[in-house]
Amino acid sequence: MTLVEFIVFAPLLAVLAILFGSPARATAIVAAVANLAAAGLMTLRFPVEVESKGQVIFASSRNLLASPNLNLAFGLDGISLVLVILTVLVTLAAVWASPAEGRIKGNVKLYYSSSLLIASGALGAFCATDLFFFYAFHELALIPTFLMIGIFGSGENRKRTAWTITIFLGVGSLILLAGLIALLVETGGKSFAFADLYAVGDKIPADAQKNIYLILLIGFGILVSLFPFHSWAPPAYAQAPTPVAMLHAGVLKKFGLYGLIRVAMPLLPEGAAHWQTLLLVLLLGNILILGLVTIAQRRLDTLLGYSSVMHMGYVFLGIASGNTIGLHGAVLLMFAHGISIALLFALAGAVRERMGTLDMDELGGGLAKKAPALGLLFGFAAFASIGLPGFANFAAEVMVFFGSFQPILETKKLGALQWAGILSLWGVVISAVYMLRAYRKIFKGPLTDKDAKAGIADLTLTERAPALLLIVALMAVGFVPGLLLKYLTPTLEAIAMSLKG
Amino acid sequence: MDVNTIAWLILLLPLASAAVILLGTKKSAGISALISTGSVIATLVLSFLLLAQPDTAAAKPLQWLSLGDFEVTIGLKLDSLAQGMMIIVTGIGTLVHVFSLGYMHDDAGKARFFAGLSQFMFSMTGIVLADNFAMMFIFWELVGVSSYILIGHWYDKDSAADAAKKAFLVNRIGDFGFMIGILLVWVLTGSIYFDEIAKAIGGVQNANLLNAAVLLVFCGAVGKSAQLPLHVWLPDAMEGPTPVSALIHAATMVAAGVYMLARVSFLVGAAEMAADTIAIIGGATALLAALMATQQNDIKRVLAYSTLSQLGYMIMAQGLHDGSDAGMFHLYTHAWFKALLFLGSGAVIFACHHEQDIWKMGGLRQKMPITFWTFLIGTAALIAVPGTSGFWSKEAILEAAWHDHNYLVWGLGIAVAFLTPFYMTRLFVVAFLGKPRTKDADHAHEVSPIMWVPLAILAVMAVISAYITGPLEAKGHVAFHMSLTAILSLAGLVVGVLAGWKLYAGCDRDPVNIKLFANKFYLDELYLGIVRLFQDFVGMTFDAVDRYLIEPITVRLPALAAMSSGYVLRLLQVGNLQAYGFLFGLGAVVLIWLIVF
Amino acid sequence: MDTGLTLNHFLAVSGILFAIGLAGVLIRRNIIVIFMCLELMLSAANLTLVAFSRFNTGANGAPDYHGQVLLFFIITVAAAEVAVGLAIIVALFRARETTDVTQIASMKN
Amino acid sequence: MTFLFYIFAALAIVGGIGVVLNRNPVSSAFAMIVSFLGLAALYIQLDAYLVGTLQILVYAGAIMVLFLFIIMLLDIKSEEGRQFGVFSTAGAVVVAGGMLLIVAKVLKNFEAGEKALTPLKGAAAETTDVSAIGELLFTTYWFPVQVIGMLLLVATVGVVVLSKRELR
Repeated sequence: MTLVEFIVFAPLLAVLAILFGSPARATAIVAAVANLAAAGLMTLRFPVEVESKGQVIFASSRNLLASPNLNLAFGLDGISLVLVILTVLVTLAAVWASPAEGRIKGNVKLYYSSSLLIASGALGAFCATDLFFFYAFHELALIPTFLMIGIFGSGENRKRTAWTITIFLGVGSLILLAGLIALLVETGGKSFAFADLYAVGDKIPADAQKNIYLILLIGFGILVSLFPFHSWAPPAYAQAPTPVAMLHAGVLKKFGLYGLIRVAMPLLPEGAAHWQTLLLVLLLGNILILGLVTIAQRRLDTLLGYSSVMHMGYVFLGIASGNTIGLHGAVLLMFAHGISIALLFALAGAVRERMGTLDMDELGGGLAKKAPALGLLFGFAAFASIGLPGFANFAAEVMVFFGSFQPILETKKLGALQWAGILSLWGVVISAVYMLRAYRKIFKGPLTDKDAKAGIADLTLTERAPALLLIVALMAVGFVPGLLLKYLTPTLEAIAMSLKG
Repeated sequence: MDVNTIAWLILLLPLASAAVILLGTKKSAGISALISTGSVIATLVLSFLLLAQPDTAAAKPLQWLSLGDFEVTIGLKLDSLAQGMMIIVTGIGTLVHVFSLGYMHDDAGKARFFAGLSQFMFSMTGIVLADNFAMMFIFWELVGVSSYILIGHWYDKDSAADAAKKAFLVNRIGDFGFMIGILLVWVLTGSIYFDEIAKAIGGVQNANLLNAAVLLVFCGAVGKSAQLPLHVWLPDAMEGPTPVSALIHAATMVAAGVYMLARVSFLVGAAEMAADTIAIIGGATALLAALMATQQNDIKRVLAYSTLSQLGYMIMAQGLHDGSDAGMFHLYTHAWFKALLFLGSGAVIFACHHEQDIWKMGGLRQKMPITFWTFLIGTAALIAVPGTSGFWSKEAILEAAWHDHNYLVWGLGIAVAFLTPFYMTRLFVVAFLGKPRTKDADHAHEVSPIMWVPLAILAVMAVISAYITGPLEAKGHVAFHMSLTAILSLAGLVVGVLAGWKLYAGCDRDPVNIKLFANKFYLDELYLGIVRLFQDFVGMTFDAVDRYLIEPITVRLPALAAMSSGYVLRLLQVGNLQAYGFLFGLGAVVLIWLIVF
Repeated sequence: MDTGLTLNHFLAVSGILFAIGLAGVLIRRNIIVIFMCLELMLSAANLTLVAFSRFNTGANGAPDYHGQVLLFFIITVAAAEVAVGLAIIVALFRARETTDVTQIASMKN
Repeated sequence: MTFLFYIFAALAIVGGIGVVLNRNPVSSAFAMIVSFLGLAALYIQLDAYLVGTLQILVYAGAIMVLFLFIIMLLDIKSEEGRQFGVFSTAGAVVVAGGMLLIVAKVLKNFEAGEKALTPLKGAAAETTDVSAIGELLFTTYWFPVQVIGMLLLVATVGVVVLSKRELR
């Protein structure tokens, strides 16, 4: 068993243990910590020089079917490594931020198992080097998401929301499946292995590339809440229990972006070039239109939901630019956004637990006076999400913007990509508006309803731990982006090369 | 100590101080204050050491981002411009820290305050020492946050919380342009490093794009230095504690825009159209702010508008041919006397139990003699009384405008020279002379030495700083020529002071009432309207579109299609065995028919 | 001796029987009769098997007995099917007191 | 031979029609037996003595007895009122007619079906079908035979369970 296999299956083993009566919270935390340790070990042992885009480290493969060649195969390259680190960090924080066993209404085992299952599914999808399991693990993670929102969600509409997200993501996955099958047919259908696909990938005719890329873009786009396929996300995140919101918005949603970079772009470079303009228009919808929609939100949870949707636009911008700088920015932003949104949801969960609501007008204001630590941490999270220097988000966004201008270093003529870059920069203002507005409304200003808020306690040390973990990760990468970038460079340079050629 | 150690210590000491306070000594305010003050004094000493370095000095850079050709480093540029600016920043920083020890003595958030100050010192140092645009942008953003934190220090006051938010957001709008400008400069010259840009700027062919790039870079300065049309945040920023106003919103941070333009003066020089625009915006800001200042009643707001006005001068100078040095000279002198005025007003406010309305003061001359005299010196410098530092630097700017044959800008500058003495005389006469108009003013008494000593030092600097231009290395000159400019500005001084004295001496209420100026040309209301329009109307509209158009199309429509087709198909489920049998048989027959024939 | 009989004769009889059985399934309402009609259809299929087996003679001129083996199996399975089916019908009758399929419509709605 | 074929074929078909048309289930069952007898005769005409015998023994003998037994047990009266529904009759005509049409069309173009029935000769006539089938059953098909045996066992158990328990 390799480290990668361990990291994918450790949460599943923990789920089994929980089902057989092991104490849920302790087991989940042990599994998450073990995964964090394993991820750390992998990072230490990860060689920076990975040459080709097909090459993976810690590869393992168990043959399940001879024809078509189906393997339970895992392995890591730079992108996977970064996303695995993201996943283990958020998983630990999410499990930790889950309410103590006594305070969960309902089946505690289910609650903790679901979080672990989501983590395992995400890890499997990020580590799989086989198209079949790449897809299957993501599907695995969707089931507990649905259950958790439907059973433990807040709000009266949670059942409806659960169905909406399930159908939405189900349809997205189905479209994606169609695209992947078409891709398999074009590549000969003999093997699901990424390496084999890459080997024959550049022979796909241009017309087929265009068609398949469009299907994949829509399929992945739905999963990432690309405008206008985003309607599922805000209510789902608003009503999901805290750990699920953290895991889905922070980690699982990155699957679609990962898929675009891992599958669609290297295999279908001409398709990517052909649909670039469409992608630019859609991502501007994410950033500008949904940015303004975010401003109009009156509840913190939907606001965070929309903001998470909006920020996907920047990742798409990095992907659309398709050069080394932009792609680095995109992957780093996936990491940074994943951590910062998880952090925000964790803290919003803490606010909800104290105040019973997340409606900003009902909350009143001045919460920072009663809960200074909560206010301080939320401030960190808000500024991280705005993209302040010192946090990984800033480095990533800067790279995305530089990436969008990189193609015209020679010609010096502004094209669609650059205009999209300029317009999306306005999103930086928009996100500052809504984040600071929320921060101002909830935490700043005079304390209203003094009596009602008399019993509000600050964050306990246990509650601070996951937030601190995430903030430290964000700031470490923000101060020294090279920590992660060095792993990405070989893989992403290869992908950028294939897009150019 | 070698230059690397000095430079990096200057940058990192304040950061270390902020980190130590945040992580460790948050609970003990006194120690925190001392740590912060100690760190800034240390950086002042180090900055003096830095003065000995040659103009070409630079510290070993630290890599931040590196992707093949694209590299962003944290490199420290230690040329004379940076050296001089560091003296201003750390010098005033030191005095403000010391003053704050007294001013913030009993504040509940004292530790937080000093952590914020340290963080600001770190960020500001970063801007000053930056050797490339990306690094400058990083610290540009960071000073914005420091400013946000410090303006909102008393965050449980609605006005302070709002002002902090406003300052940050308005600055963000400027940064939006700044970032695009940086990207365009990068595209045009292939580099983000000032030295390399300077080398490559000659080869840039695309004049339009260059003009656009420079103007967009200037946007950053418009935000940070509060020029029209983004000036609205600065007066509101006075909600912060007064030492903050002195340090950040008068002497240093707001001057960062000027500094940045001076840093890239080669860029501005290469883009003529952009340079003219910069000069005009600077001049217009100077004039409008001066007009607004004439009708303000809050002592800090008057000073804030005068800061705006003086910043307009500096920006104007940056847009002039050969005016960059004059602009920096004015930045240098202005920093001292404006910090003096703000700290002086802080002392007054402190003495009057946080009363800021000048009409509720009066008669402070007897109660607070030291403050009175230092404030008088500061005022003299600001209104450019010959001999004081402000006189020399302002003359330099006006002369530069005259020599540039930019008569529109020159005219604006002269007009401001008439207005400044007027409103400062008004402020001084109303606040310090006459009789105490309220009980608070009556009970005021002189502040403690820890507060008046910095005032005294600043007062000395306000007079003599123009004569010790060592830190600026030949950027400022004490030189006087009899010229039209000089005559007019001296006339402005005399007319302004006399008019102010005549109108306001002995008044209990404002005899002049110009609503347009008092209400700041209604620009705040206009902006509020625009913001409302965007936040509430456009935001709501898109929200509605999202909720009632996009969601129905992407969610409801497929759901409806699925449900209706399900309903239709359900009609087939009659529950009768034979009906099923019939359908089954029919299907079989049709299938066979289709397959066989 | 030429009997004049061809494979098609037998297949035609089988087809007719099958159609009759099918019609019976669709027309009759008594579940037991429906069941009988099903058996009739099964037997019609059996006839086809035997006919093909007989006409598909091997090298030695013997019929292809594999088909008849299949028939053997079918009869066996049919016996089991009838036993189970009738048991279900009995149980159903006990519960519903009817053998009329139009009365047994609990699957509707 | 031809004459006998038509007799038995008619027997089978008429029996079948009787099953469908008889109002009384008991009569239907007897019609069914007639039909099976005709079928068995056709088998024998096709030299399939064993299956013909089995058809009589198992179908006509055992299975139909079982049917009759159940009919008696449940004491089912003949259907009352209008015997056939309009819709079900129309449906049956359409489906059964379609089926017949298909069969007719297929047989019309089925040239291999023109092969005449000739008596078995030589070695083929010597071996009895019983021995041939028996040999196949216990060599080639020994495993399916076991499976069928298992199936019968399961069916037996199932029937017992079903008739013991009250169905809700």
